[in-house]
Amino acid sequence: MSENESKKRNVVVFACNECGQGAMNTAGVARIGYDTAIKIVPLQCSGQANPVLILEALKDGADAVGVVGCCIGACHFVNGNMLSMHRIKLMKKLFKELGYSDQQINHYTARAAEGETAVGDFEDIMVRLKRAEKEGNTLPGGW
Amino acid sequence: MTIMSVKTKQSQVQPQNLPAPETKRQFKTSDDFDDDYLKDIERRSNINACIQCGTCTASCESGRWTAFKIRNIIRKVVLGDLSALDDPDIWQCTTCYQCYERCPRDVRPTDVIIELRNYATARGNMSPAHRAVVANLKETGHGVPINDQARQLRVELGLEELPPTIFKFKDEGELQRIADLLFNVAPPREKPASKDNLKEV
Amino acid sequence: MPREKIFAYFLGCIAPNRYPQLELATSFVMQKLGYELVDMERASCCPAPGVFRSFNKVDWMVAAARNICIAEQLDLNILSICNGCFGTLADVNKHLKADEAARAEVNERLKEIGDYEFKGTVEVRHVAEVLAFEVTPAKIAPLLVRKLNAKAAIHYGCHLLKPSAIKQLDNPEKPHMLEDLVKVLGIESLEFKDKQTCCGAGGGLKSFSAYDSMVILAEKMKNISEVEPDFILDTCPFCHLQFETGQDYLNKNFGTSYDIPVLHLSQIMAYCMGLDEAKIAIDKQMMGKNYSLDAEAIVCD
Amino acid sequence: MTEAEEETELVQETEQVEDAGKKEPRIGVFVCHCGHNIADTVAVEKVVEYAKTLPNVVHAEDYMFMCSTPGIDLIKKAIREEHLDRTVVASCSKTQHGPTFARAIEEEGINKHMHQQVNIREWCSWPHIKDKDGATEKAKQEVEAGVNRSRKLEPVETRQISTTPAALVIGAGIAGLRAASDLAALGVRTYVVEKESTIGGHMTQLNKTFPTQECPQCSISPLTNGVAHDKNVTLMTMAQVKNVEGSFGNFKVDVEISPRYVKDNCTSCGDCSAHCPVEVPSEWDSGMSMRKAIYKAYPQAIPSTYVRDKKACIECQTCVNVCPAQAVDFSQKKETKRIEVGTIILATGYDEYDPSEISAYHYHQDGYEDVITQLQLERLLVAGSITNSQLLRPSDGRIPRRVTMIQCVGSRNDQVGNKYCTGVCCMFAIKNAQIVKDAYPDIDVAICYIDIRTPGLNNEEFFKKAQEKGIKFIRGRPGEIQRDPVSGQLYVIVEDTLSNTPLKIKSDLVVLSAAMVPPKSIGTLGSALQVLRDKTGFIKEFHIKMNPVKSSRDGIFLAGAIQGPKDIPQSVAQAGAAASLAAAPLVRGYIEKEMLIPQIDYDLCVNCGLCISACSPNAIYRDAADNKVKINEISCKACGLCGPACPTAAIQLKNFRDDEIEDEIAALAVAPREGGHVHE
Repeated sequence: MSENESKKRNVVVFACNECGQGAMNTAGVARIGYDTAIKIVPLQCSGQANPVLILEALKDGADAVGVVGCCIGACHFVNGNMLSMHRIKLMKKLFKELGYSDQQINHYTARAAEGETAVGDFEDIMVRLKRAEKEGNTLPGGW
Repeated sequence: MTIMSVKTKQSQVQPQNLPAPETKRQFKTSDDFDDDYLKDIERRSNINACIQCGTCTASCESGRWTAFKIRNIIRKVVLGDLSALDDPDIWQCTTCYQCYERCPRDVRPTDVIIELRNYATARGNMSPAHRAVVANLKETGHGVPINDQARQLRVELGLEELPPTIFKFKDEGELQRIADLLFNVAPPREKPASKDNLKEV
Repeated sequence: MPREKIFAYFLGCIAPNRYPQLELATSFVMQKLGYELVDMERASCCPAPGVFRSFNKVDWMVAAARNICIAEQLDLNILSICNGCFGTLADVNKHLKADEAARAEVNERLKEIGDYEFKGTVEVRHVAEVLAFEVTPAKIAPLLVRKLNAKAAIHYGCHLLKPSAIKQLDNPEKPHMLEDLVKVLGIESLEFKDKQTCCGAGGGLKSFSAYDSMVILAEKMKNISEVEPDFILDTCPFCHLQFETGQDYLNKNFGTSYDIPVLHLSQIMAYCMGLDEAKIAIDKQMMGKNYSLDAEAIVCD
Repeated sequence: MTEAEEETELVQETEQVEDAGKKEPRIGVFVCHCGHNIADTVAVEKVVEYAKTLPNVVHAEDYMFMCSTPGIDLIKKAIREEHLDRTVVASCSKTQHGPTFARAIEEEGINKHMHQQVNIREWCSWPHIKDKDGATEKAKQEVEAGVNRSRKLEPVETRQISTTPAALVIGAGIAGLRAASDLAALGVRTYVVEKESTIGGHMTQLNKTFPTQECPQCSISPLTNGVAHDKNVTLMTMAQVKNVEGSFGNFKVDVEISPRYVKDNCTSCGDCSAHCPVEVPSEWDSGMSMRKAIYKAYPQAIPSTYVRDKKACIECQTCVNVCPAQAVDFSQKKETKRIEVGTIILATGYDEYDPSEISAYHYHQDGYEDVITQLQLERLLVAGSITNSQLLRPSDGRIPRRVTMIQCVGSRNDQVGNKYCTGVCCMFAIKNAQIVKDAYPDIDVAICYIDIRTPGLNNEEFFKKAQEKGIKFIRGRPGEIQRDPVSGQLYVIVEDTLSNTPLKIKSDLVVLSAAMVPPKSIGTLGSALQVLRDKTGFIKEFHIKMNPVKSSRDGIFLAGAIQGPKDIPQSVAQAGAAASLAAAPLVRGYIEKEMLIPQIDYDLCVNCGLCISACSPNAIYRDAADNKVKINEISCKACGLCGPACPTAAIQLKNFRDDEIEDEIAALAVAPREGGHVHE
């Protein structure tokens, strides 16, 4: 377990230009800490994070991928976050069917005004990742 | 001066069998509440959405004539106030569903009452009359068993003396199985509900 | 798929054990309308939605499911003549059909009682609703041999229409299914105060506190007597019992002198379809013993 | 290998070829200490050293405050000396100082989109204060990612699009009129479209306005007259928007105008109405009085021209014959006008909720004539009402002894699907209660409420005044309105929740504070305008906090209750804001737009049109001419949602292309390494 804890990880988090990045900025301003594994990739909209990018991230060696958009109904581009949410649901299905853990890729929403929402998402990513690693059916990097 | 003397007189008087001060407590403490115990009710109904608007009580026929105030009971359940379990008023609901129909927040008060009564029964808070009704069911398979008058009337009307219900077949043993398996209610209890004796049930 | 025009006849408790004339009248009516009623042997108390559900919801569901299973084994839809039975059986039937977990739990318990398994293959119906919506007044009219000329205080009771989300029969605030139905019998429905409120019997209150139950009824009777109906028309033996014993109780204890006959929809329907007055057995009831239905024969040509 | 894969392979090859063609990018990396904010956690110099090892990085340095003038000068100097063609600044968030650095390089003649901002403060030093090494490693990765990202950045031109110097206001209620007159005052040609026969909206129906008990007619008449006679304003009544084409700056709108059947030479003498044999309930009077089939909503109505209700008319021609000006003309036909505008303001207001849905209140049922809504009460009390402003109840025309008001009718109610609080009913009821109490001191007035909500200046004071006047406030939502079938007396059954007492309030008149709901016609209009509606049915604002005046579509702005329940001042304020937002691009004459838009590779495009359906601002369309998918550069919002929708990756948002983002990821997915990671 301790080994599991100490392990250096890299988690790619796609954040939309509005609430996603906004919440992460707010979290920083409030000095709310989270795992250094979290690496943020700014996008225009969470709906921009397509399966190709998500798989590329895992292929390049990322341990997990998260997509953070605005709250459902608050997308600045109408329904980008919905598209992304459903897309990731489908990918989770696919991962399961391929025999891999569906805990490696997750979709979240955050509120620009509340940093803790983003940090909560980050923590959930790590929890799920560690659980998946325990189960030992995570997608191997660098394929 | 006089007042002084009066005071001293009173203080010398030894009060006889007055109720102990702690029994007069009007406020409640965390011991009177339990968040988890009533959680199931929250899960099965929608009480946390209650805005205490009173539509339920205003729609309650029983509440117009009895001490039964459905809104207050909902409030107690929301707060996890265990005294709701020992409150005899919860048995005044006629389950007419008027509140259920009108609640603007879809709290489904009638269901809350039923749930609450289940908890109360499990704790043995059940009236003798209700125990009698249960006894009827176990004995005859009916909440309201047949009587001689009805038997006679059935015959007069040209019906069989006994309806083809379970009572007619009571000797087959199935009625006994029902009696053994269903509605085995808890014995009466003295102690009011509190955090420490909840688990005893 | 259960057959049409034939029902498993669920009696309940009060109808067979206190008011057999209701049981009789219903079979008469349904048979006149070309329906067949099959006895549900070994059926028990529904059990009552007020009392028994309050004691233990699960046991209540098990006992109710057992009754439904009897009908499922006959492969027949259930016909109930009591709002309480209708309430219990319809609610449980709907719930167990929807909730698999509950169904599994209930079926487990059922095994211990006997050869029962809830499959969810049948529907639960109430005689009032069958007459109003399946048969319809138009089809009833030609079968009548008598037409009344009476004013009635119609009491729907609670569990016939509510919860409306489950029953979906009529608007519980201002229903009209019974008014429309009994019009063909020559009955005028009287509007009275608090028409839709409870008779006070339900929810175990009658047994828990007969007095409180009667207090509620007292208001009901006051409102009803104000409009001076020929009789009270109900669809539920328990309400029937409450109105009967209640008037007596009020007279004895509070000096009222109520003597308003109480008639179940089936009784009045049967009478108009030709069942003779003796079998309606008003004289065997507590109230309006000497009341005789004022009807004129319909000359069929 | 599937075709798709082959094709993607192909793209990458062609890209490599292109890259080879371009001259090597020259990147400058600038790492900021931000005083202690970054430097105390991140080993800045280590990051700089690392940056120097990265491909294409020809310059890297750090400084205490990059955003300060000396810092900016460092960047400019480096650009000049090292001939940088793009910059990466690792400091704070791109919203804070991204623009500062972008401006700096622009001043050096480099397109501002060639600047890449890396956030090592909010996203690194601040959250990771406790883990200095970890933070430093992460900072290295972020900087490398920034460099990778910057490598392929392309200049983005900013284009000016000239705008049609006219605006359209839909709805001529208080909000629409306010917006229209503000626009006109700015010299903007303004079209006002109103679907009713008169302008002024709900406000003209009111008797008094809270909290000052002013006369709304007097308050609004300057606006109605002003707008009607403003040379900059074209007023179109009985008109509805049918279709909208084009985009922000240049809309083409089709307006359908129903006939009045009365020509403009109408002198408004009223003979036609006087002789008309047909009577129907007056909508404007909320059905409290009758009107003729040919009528004018009310004496002061603007326009004052009469109008014929074709549905009600029996075509007896009496009006035609009696009209001294021969103005009545049954032959008039529907016509559709096309107008061209640069911006649109949507101000169609609200409808009053119909309480008959809540059957326990028996609204509109026989015997319950004395159950009315607040708006109907206004129509009774208003000057010149059918009762001569007396409070006479509808059933028997007698003055009620007891008036009971019920709040939250259709608001805060899951059963009828309106979960929201309308927000104005509390003040609405408190006002009317006072008016009644003032006029008839011995009438008992009770208000049954769930919560009294009176935020804002003077409102709570107004509430207190009502209490002092002896109006009874009962905290409870009535379960039902009961009618004694014998006496016909109404009772409101409510629990006073504050004393736990069920009450049976004898009431001679019951007034329902009905909710504000979206107007029935909004569905079709909303889809014609292609603006988003939220689940309540009201039109959704662009952003609930930061941009409540703009709609989800560029160039369409919201004013008043169409965006959600509002009182008059709120509507007026929003109307002013909408007017200035709508006027700005028209007064300036153009809108500026950065052409950060997707590019379509027609060799890859299979013309499936999936991108068209994915595009929320409807900026992608199929060109009728060559049947190819094209992009409306003006309405594109650069959200990039088209990319994922494309099965062949043919459509890619400029500077957000998959391969660019993949480069960025390459650096973040694994621990930093000398020489960096380049995406293969």
